[in-house]
Amino acid sequence: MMGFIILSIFIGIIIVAFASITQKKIADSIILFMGVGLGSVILFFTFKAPDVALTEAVIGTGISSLIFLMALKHLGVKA
Amino acid sequence: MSLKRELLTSTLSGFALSAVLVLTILNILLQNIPDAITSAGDELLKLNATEGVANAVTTVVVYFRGFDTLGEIAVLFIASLGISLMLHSNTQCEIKAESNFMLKTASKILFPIIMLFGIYVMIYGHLSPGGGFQGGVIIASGVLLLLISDKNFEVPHAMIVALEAFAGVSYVLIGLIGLLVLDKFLGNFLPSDISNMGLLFSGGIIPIIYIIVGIKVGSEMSLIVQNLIKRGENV
Amino acid sequence: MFEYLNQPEVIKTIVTIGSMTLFFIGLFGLLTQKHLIKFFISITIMETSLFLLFIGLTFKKDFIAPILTNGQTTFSNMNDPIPHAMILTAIVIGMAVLALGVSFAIEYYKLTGKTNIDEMTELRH
Amino acid sequence: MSSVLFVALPLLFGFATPILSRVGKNGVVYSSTLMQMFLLYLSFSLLSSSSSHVEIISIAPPLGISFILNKASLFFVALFTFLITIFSLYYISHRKIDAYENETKFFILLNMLLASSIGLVLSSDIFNIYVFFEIAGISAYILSAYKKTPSALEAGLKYLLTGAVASVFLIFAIALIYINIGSLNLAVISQNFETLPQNIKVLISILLLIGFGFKVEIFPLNFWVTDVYQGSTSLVNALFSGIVVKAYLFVFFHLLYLFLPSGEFSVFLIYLGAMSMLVAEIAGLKQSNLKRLFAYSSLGQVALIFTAFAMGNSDAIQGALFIVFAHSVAKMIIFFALTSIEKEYKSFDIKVLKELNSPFLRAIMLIAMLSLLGIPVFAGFVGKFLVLKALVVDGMLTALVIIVFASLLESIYYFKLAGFMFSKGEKKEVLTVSFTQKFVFTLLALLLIIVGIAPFLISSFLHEASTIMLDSKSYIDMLVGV
Repeated sequence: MMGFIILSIFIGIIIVAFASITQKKIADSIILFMGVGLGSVILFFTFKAPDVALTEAVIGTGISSLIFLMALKHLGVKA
Repeated sequence: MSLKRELLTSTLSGFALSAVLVLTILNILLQNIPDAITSAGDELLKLNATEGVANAVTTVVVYFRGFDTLGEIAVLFIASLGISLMLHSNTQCEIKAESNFMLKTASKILFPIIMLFGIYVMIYGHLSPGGGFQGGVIIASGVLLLLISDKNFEVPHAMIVALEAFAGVSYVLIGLIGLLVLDKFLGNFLPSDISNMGLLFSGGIIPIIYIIVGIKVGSEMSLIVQNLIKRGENV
Repeated sequence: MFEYLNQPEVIKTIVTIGSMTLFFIGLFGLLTQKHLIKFFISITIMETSLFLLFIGLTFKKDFIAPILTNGQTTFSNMNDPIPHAMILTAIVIGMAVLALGVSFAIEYYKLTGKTNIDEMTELRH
Repeated sequence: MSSVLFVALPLLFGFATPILSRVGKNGVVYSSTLMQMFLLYLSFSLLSSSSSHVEIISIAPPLGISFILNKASLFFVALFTFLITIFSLYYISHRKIDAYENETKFFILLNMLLASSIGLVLSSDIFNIYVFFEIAGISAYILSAYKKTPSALEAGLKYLLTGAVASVFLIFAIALIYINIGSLNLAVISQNFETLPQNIKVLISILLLIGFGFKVEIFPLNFWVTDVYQGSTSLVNALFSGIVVKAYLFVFFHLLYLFLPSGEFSVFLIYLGAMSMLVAEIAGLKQSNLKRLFAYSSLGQVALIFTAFAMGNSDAIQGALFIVFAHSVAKMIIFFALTSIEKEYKSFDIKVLKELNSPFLRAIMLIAMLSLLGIPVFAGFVGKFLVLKALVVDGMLTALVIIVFASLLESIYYFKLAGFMFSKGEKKEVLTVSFTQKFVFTLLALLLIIVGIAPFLISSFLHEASTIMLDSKSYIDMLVGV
């Protein structure tokens, strides 16, 4: 069961990451980046690393996406 | 060369170069996936049994590799110093968007819950997953909610800076006391017997350091968040 | 099908291939994307993929997380806590560098209105 | 007095600045300089008293982190502390003319740069080296973007982006090391590094080379260096070429000697270094901007030090340590002089040197340039001579030819600059040099001359340092044997 979860989440993350990189609009790529963060949190949890999962959730996905959104705000959404 | 074709070649060459690089790394990695090796972790787990802290990761982060965490606090301190240097322009930018009613009421309800959860994660860092870093950032996200919901909320600058300075100085002083008492920087000079393994006050200086780290990270992250939101002219 | 996927070797190959493709996507983003925020996103994706590789290869499937909870009294058959501690620090360092880089980019945009790496020609050769 | 104070005191100073700035406007500046002088005294007391010993932090190695104090690392600690103290003294003398706004932040970054360079040099744990790698990096990014002008910000951005990519490759190497060896302690890693399968060993070495290559400014990865030097102020450039590069150089070769004592890649690295010196000197020939010119000359000298270290025998390393000393002191002189020229004459063109109207500065800069060239009376000659001798003894003739040719190219543009020092043409308005500036300049120039005339004063010490640096066996016994 665990192997199947890992495989499916990895495939999901790879698709979302590739979409995030190749997006035209920056706002979309930031939102897709949050998806990658979410997937990696679930993966860390299945790897029996709760501390790392909590850190990735709060810092790796939470605050990093906030920082990107603030950058987007200051850099002008049209960029 | 037309821009379209130039863009195409640059993406293709980027694609090819990174593909070659990663394929070589991949086949090297796939050939020798190591089976279970006796890593340093096992001895650390035995050693941790004597420290009386339930969460082994916290012992490793704060005590066994405490110097990395001190370096980590230095990294965050310099980053927040650099960000305030960069974005601290005198023209305070007005958030034009008038935050709507829903955001205001929701943040009033959510703020205490987030703060409670952040403080819980910080204080119970050595018993359950979590700790100083995660607790501090959760508190900073609570402060962020306030910053967004009402425009003229301003983080009490003097109090935060004093808190941050107090936490940083006490962290280094604990390290220096360890140096004096045990002749080992960041040594665990408080008693940490195994009897009260699961209790709140177990593990000597480990929970104290992690709460200090939480205070420092919380105050620094709220300053960073405030600088990112408020300072600088809005486009 | 499920049983085959659960063997440790198969999980390790899945993890290696998966995180390496993620690393490749980050590297591809580095080489081809021009916008500054895209650059930072690619670097963060590369770092996340390395952490996944690191934990994926050092975790043992049937061991539990290195925390004493609900009645577990001895630190036996637990996962190795050192990679967890290292990745904790590396994630926070990555976020600190990211926050600093974004503040540089904001300040640079306010002064020059540029976000494209190729247009950054203040320091003409 | 333990060596952890080199990291703990600057951190304590940094965290306590809100209290220190209450003391008075100059409270922070003078307290930081006093602290640096104390650290200088500490480094010399450690240098004189210590036989190699281990400084345990929190728990004993091989599980915990520890500092290793031996002649090689203590040489670098003393050099960095001395250079930072001289830098603070020069800044205080320079402060009235060109003060940096909010100086407390400037001095915190200065001390953090010192603490992390010393941490890099002393640490014996590879993840701890990564943490100090980041601290030194972040302080350098902010220092280079300090003036917040568009060019300074672009320099800071480029420095940060390349630094972030370098740290990703370093993390990849550390992950592979831990996955295959199971420990982070340098001694345990170097013991088991031989038994790794060949292709994993090659992969880890290449990742380490790329990770450190950005910071060691080796040929394919040093495209960003001249932009950063041009973007940031000359005062800060003195720090970059004097301290930051040297710390990364020492750590990279410290790891190389520990992990690959048999020197498998040394021939490749020698030619990489020689080639990057050649490219740097060729590019430096046609430069008209002073900052870029001295950036290329720094690249050339760093590549020469890289080649000498890569040779892996104690004579070459002794020569490299001489060049490290001579290059840092000479570049400090040149970039300090550039700050006052930049302030007075507002231009960076080479011709401004022709109209430099201060005989004192002319003489001092002449001494620095001649030492960089390797003219016999000065310190630069001793280093270059030893390295060339080692190259001949080793029979690396092609590398020798490349380096000699590159040094010839370098002497072309340095003689052109030295010629400007003697030009009699019309002068701009007189450049006043304050007393403390004069004191700092003469102190540095005297150092170059004394070491040049009487190298035997420190050559025995440097020879011991180079043998200790190569001797990985005693390093391992010290750490794992304890």
